[in-house]
Amino acid sequence: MLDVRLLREPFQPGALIGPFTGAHPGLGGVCTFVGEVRGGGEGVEALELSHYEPLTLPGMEELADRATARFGLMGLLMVHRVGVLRVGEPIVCVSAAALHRRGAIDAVDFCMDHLKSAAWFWKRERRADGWHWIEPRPEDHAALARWRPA
Amino acid sequence: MLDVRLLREPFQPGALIGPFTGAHPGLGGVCTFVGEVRGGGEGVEALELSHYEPLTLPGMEELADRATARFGLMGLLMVHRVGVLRVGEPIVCVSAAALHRRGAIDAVDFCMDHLKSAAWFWKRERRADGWHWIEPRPEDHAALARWRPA
Amino acid sequence: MTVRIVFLGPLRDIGGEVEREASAPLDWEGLLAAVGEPVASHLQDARVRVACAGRVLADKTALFAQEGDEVALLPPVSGG
Amino acid sequence: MTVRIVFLGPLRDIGGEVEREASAPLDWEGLLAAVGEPVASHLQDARVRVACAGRVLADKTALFAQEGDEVALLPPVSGG
Repeated sequence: MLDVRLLREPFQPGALIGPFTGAHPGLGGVCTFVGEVRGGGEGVEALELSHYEPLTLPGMEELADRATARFGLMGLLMVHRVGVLRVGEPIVCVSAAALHRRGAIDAVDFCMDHLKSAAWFWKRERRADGWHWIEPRPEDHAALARWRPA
Repeated sequence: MLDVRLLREPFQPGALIGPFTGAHPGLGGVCTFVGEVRGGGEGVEALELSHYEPLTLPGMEELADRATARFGLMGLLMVHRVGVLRVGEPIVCVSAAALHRRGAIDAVDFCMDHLKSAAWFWKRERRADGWHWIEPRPEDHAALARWRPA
Repeated sequence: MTVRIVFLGPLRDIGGEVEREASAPLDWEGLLAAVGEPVASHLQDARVRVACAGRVLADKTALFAQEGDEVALLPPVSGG
Repeated sequence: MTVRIVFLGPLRDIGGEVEREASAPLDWEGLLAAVGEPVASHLQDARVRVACAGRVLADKTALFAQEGDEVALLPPVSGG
């Protein structure tokens, strides 16, 4: 089961992962990553994620297809928020079901690296002094490069 | 929050992960792996996991401490079943909360590799022709070796 | 005025607009002229991509937008 | 009869027992004699570890179990 969604409203990862796992009887393992808007010390009050309708969801669907083929997945759930998010709200949830843990864990790692710095999203943070656009960190680009053929 | 458990009865990972995630406000990401008893083509009817009381839980606690320090985790949940399990029942659940996805994903990978072939569990499967003891596969040992200092 | 130019992410702030229209057909030079400075300078950055009619161009300087096409200006992304 | 020997995992099937008692003190040679064949042969396998009083021995041939100690025979593990 391939379930790729772009959501404009807050979501509860748990409400998606339960049914997703249940949809794959016979699986060996499910790996899930949930990213949330970090709060606390960094002074972030809110996050805005914008996207480009004609590219963003099709790009996520293509990424999901590639991950499914590359890691031999039984199923993949990929959900990404857009709009204004408050601290503590989930931004992204990727869950991969496979016969063995290796494929499930690697698929989540692969999808997150690509969603972070190779998917059509633009992120800005509101701090006390206003909005600031965020670019991927150098380590995000390095993480992405791991998946390229040598 | 460090939550390490050895369970003799079936458990629902979702019921543990929700409260675990909620216990870490300000987190950036949570990675979770759930392993289940594989069914289907392999003819497995049941799985029995045995352990050695004086070593198994203390070993898991030490592993959790090492993972927390190594990956800078905010929290780690590590739950492992023992006893007789039926197809589809969760065997293991590891969930790591961190500021960044890298630490959370790597910590789950690290803990699973160690639980699989360096923790005090013995596994056997019941197939149509009786019980069979399972040893880690060569790829499990290779996976474990990745974490050793070069 | 039949090509729509869409500004994404930080280019929205830099250009001070979300979208604008330009005459078809629109090529690379026409695009640079239509968006003006400082956006035109940013478009020279190799990390800024351009999509036309829903497809990202391998070579943005080969842009040739037809009547009704949407041209998207895509700065470096950051998701997840 | 005051050292308890505990058989784990497949050694339970190989030894045909879950545990047995032996006289204290119990050293490596005493252990091999107490468990008999075929378990004694398996204990020679480097992958089979021995714990005494809740601690895994770095060198199992240095075993020296005292009265009341539990000696565990630990074959290769498989969890998760």
